[in-house]
Amino acid sequence: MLTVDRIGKSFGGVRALHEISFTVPEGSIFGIMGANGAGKTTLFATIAGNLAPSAGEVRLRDLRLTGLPPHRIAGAGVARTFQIVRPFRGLSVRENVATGLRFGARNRAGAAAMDAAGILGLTGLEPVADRPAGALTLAQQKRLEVARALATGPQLLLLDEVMAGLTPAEVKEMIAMVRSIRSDMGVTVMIIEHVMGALMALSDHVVVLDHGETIAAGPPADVADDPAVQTAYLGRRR
Amino acid sequence: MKKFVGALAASALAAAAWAAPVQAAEVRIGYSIAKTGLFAPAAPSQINAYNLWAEQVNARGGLDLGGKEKRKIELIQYDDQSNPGNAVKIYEKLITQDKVDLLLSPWGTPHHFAIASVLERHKFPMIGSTASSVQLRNMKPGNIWFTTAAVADKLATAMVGLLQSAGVKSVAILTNQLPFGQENKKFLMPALKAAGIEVLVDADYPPNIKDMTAILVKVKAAKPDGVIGLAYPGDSILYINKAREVGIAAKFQYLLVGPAIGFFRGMFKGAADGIVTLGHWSPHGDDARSKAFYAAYKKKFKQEPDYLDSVEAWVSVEILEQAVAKAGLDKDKLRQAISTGTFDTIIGKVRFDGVQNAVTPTGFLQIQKGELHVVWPKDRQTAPLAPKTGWK
Amino acid sequence: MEFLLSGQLLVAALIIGSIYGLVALGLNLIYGTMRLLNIAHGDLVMIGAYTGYWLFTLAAISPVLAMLAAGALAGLTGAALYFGLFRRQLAGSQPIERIEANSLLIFFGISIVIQNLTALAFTASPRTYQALDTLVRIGEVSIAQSRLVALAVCLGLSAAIVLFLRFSALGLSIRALIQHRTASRIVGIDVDRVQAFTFVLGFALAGLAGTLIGVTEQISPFMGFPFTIVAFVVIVLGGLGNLAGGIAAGMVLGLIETYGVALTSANLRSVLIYGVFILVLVLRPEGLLQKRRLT
Amino acid sequence: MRFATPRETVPLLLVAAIAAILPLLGSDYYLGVGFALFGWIALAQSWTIVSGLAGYISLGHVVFAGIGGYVLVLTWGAVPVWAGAVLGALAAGLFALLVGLPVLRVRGPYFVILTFGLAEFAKYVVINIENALGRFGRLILGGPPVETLYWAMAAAALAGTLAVIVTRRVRLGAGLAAVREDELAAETIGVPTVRFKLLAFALSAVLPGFVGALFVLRTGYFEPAQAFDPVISFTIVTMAIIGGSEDARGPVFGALFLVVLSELLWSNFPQVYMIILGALLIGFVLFAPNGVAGLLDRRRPSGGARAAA
Repeated sequence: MLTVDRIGKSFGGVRALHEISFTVPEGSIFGIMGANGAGKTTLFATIAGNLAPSAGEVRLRDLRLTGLPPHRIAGAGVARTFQIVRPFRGLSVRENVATGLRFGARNRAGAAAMDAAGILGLTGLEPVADRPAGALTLAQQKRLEVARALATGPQLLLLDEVMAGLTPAEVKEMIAMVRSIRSDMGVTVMIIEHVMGALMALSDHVVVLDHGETIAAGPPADVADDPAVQTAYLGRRR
Repeated sequence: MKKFVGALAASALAAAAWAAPVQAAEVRIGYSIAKTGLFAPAAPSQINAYNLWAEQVNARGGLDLGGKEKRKIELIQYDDQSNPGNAVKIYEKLITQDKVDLLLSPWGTPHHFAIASVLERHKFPMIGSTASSVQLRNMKPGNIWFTTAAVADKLATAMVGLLQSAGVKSVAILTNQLPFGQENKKFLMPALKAAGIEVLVDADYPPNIKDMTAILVKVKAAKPDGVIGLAYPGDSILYINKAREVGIAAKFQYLLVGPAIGFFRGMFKGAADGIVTLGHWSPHGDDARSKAFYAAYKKKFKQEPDYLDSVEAWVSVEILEQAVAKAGLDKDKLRQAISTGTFDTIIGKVRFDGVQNAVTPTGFLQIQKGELHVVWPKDRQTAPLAPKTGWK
Repeated sequence: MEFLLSGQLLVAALIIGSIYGLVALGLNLIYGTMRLLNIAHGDLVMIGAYTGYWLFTLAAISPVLAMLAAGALAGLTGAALYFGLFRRQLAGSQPIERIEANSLLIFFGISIVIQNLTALAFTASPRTYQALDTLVRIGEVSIAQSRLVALAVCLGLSAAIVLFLRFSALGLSIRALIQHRTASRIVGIDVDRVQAFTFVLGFALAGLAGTLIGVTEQISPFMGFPFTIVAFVVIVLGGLGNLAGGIAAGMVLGLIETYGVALTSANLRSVLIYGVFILVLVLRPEGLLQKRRLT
Repeated sequence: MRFATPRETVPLLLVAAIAAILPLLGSDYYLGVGFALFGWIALAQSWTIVSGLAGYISLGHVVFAGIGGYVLVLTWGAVPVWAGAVLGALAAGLFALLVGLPVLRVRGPYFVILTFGLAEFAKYVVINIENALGRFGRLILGGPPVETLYWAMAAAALAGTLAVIVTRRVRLGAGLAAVREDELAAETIGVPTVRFKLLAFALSAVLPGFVGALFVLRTGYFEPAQAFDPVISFTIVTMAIIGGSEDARGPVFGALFLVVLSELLWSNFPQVYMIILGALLIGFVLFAPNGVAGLLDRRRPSGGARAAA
């Protein structure tokens, strides 16, 4: 569904991404791994149009996303969350979601066309729906990121560390939520996660980045056994 | 919400009650002037003249109303924040709310123009003072008059006369971008050309100029006989400081507005000697009226009057006083009296033709030994023009 | 065109530039460390000018001494405002954008209050005085003593402050605060103390410069605002928060102004200054002379 | 369309009621006060569209009024008065569209001082044009009488109030609220931020252009330094802050409050008036950032546009 084709990005000589290529199959949960600074969030930003890549391009089916402004990419059905949460603090939770519903994707098909109540229910934010977003706990704000992104009616959802900083119980809930987003709503998910277990458990495919380059790709089990991954990523982490 | 609206209504009512006319024995005379904002620094010269006048009239027992009775003056002053739009509002308020008996003029040409339509609408005569522009001739006569003798086209003619009498063959012209300066230049340039006086430097500068060195270095290199600075007070000061520094040696140096203000001479002492400026009044002649005004002003305010603004304001109230003494407070009679009368003022006899002062000739002053003397026209001289000799 | 080579012109440009630099330095210090946009900065210049005027008129005290008193007075004003108003604002958990926007509005209110209190106290009449007005000749250049003093003081003070920031412990803390607010708190800098000091210093510099300006310019309650504007232009040119860049930008503006006017027309001065200002903001909001480590 | 909420009906009714009552008092003075009041309401409402809803605080809104006034005097005599005023409004809107693209890329305090600089720049350009044309203040004689101007300005105030109410309800308002809260997040969920900001900027310029033309008609005199006086920009911001800049009530409250206060004070105690004004501004920013409107409904959680609801 999504094709990333030799994407490169550098910031004033510093190479953040280099020749990244992969394809995300329709209906999959696609994991992105890598240490801090490996380029994961930069990758999301180039897909969502927040950053223009220095080289290569991204396509959603036949549509070239690269070069489009972010709102057009959202209109095409790609939504992302932010690792460092960016809720509309002054607006209530319900208004955050409503804003997503009002903008977002142009074609909302099937389960993607959920209403505010449905999204608030799914993300468990119903009880705090009328609180200002700025007053939520971190866990709630993370879920609001997901809720607002879902409200845009995406075909592809980019989740950037939505589980970081959550308790094990909350992580479990989040995993269940991501699964139901795929199964019940038919949304393809790309997910960046530091919580290794969660990522391995969720993903059908995993790409591992290191210093802006792909060092491994494939099913989670294969990737976990890859020696390059173990030295570059796991080895350094422990 | 209700409470808020209630409070607003209450305060509005309070405002209305407060503003309602009080039946008093005084003659109520209103005006607006810039107490704050851009023109605030210029206004005290005029306010002082008004206050001095009211005080003197009251000391004499009050304003003579058509020879029938005398009533004390009560001045009503509002701040227009240097905004002509506010002046319009205030004069409407003075006329319709405060129901004043007479009006005095605000400070500045734009304000005079702005309130003209109010005067016209309410048929309320007012004598203007500190306003000058060729455009004033477009005003409809009948409810506003201008005492000024310094309209730009007449000024240009007079200036050429003065330059020729001083033997000036070449000049540098420095012009402030503000309207009065520009208007003066517009008429001066062709007049100079016609008289065969060469313009060696022609430089405009903005009102907020901070340094004139660049212009003056050019002037110095051109060595003109005369420098004509179409300046305002702030840049007049700047000119003296910088011209002295750079060493401008022209024998004729003129600054449009500024040197006539009291503090100017006090500030520069000898350095300002020889500077020529706009004005047609000086207390140093033998006019008793002028000497009395000068002495009283100096005594009350511990400073000299502004030879331009204070004088214009004073002339306007002198005319008003004499017109009221003849016609009383009836607007139609008053209009008639002002339009047709001839008045004794510190600048001599004044009579109006349409909206303009038809008598007073355009004149120039020169600082000589710290005093301002009329040097032009010749028949009004209190001292002959002297060349500027260095900066002491 | 040989007048362009005149030493008189160059000295004039340097004097203007150094005054701009010093006035802007105070504004920049406060913005850099606290992200407060002091739109009342010019009013401190005005207070300094009045201090010089009154001390000279009433007690015949030379502006050279009066400027110290003016600096102290402006510094005290700064201390009052810091501890009375801004300390709490800065200590709160508000996002930096909010503090920036609020400070602009608060300082605007302060500016109105200061101007009108001064007008109430001293009337709006413009005042001037002549002190240090002996002409000094240096080669073909002749210059009033007061302006020579202004040049020396502005250059000396600007240099002293840059050195102070580079080499003293307190100066180091100030630079750390400019670079990274949150981090400096973590590494153990007494942020409150440094902020108070910078705030007072910024105000004092404006007051001091005000006395020097008041010797050569008309003094009135409303004289300050143009200096606020010029200071903003200067620090935008040099980069908000970039102190040395600001001083250099002051000089550049002095040169642009003097030579630009000499070459074209003084009419275009404001168009020129605001044109530069707009272009820099639109093209490079971080400033033309910005180099992160220049301070 | 949903039923109007009190926060929508209150400002509309208030403006309409004042407009209806003032002429009954039978004095030019009240018409003059009303003219000024409605002028400020129209300006502050316009300002609210870009600065209140989108959070781009403009400190140079006078530029639009100045342009409107200038176009009026330029077309004076060539076209009918009202056509001149409308042309002024259009010119102001066009100017906003032209400069908006680069200017609206600049954010936060930079945007604030940029708008200020832009207004001053425009002022000096106009001053230089006028000088080059040899015009030194233009006198306009025979403009419409104060009653006519009063009703025109009342209409402008109503139009401005309606504009804020409608904008908040439609998609544009929701998008602007998102921009104000977090521009990056807004564009990421599909808000066409560039287009919306530009639209808001242009919308917020049109009415001030018209108001500026009326100002010139009222004084009968145009002089660039006054038509582009930065104090006008400051006053707009102060009114919006005191009233609260989140919905259409704020500008009405703020303008009403300041105009009444100034009528009570400025004419006799001008400096005191200004000092109170400054103190009020400081006080509201520190203690009541949502203005009078915010104080009125304090039970609301925090600042937020309901446009999205």
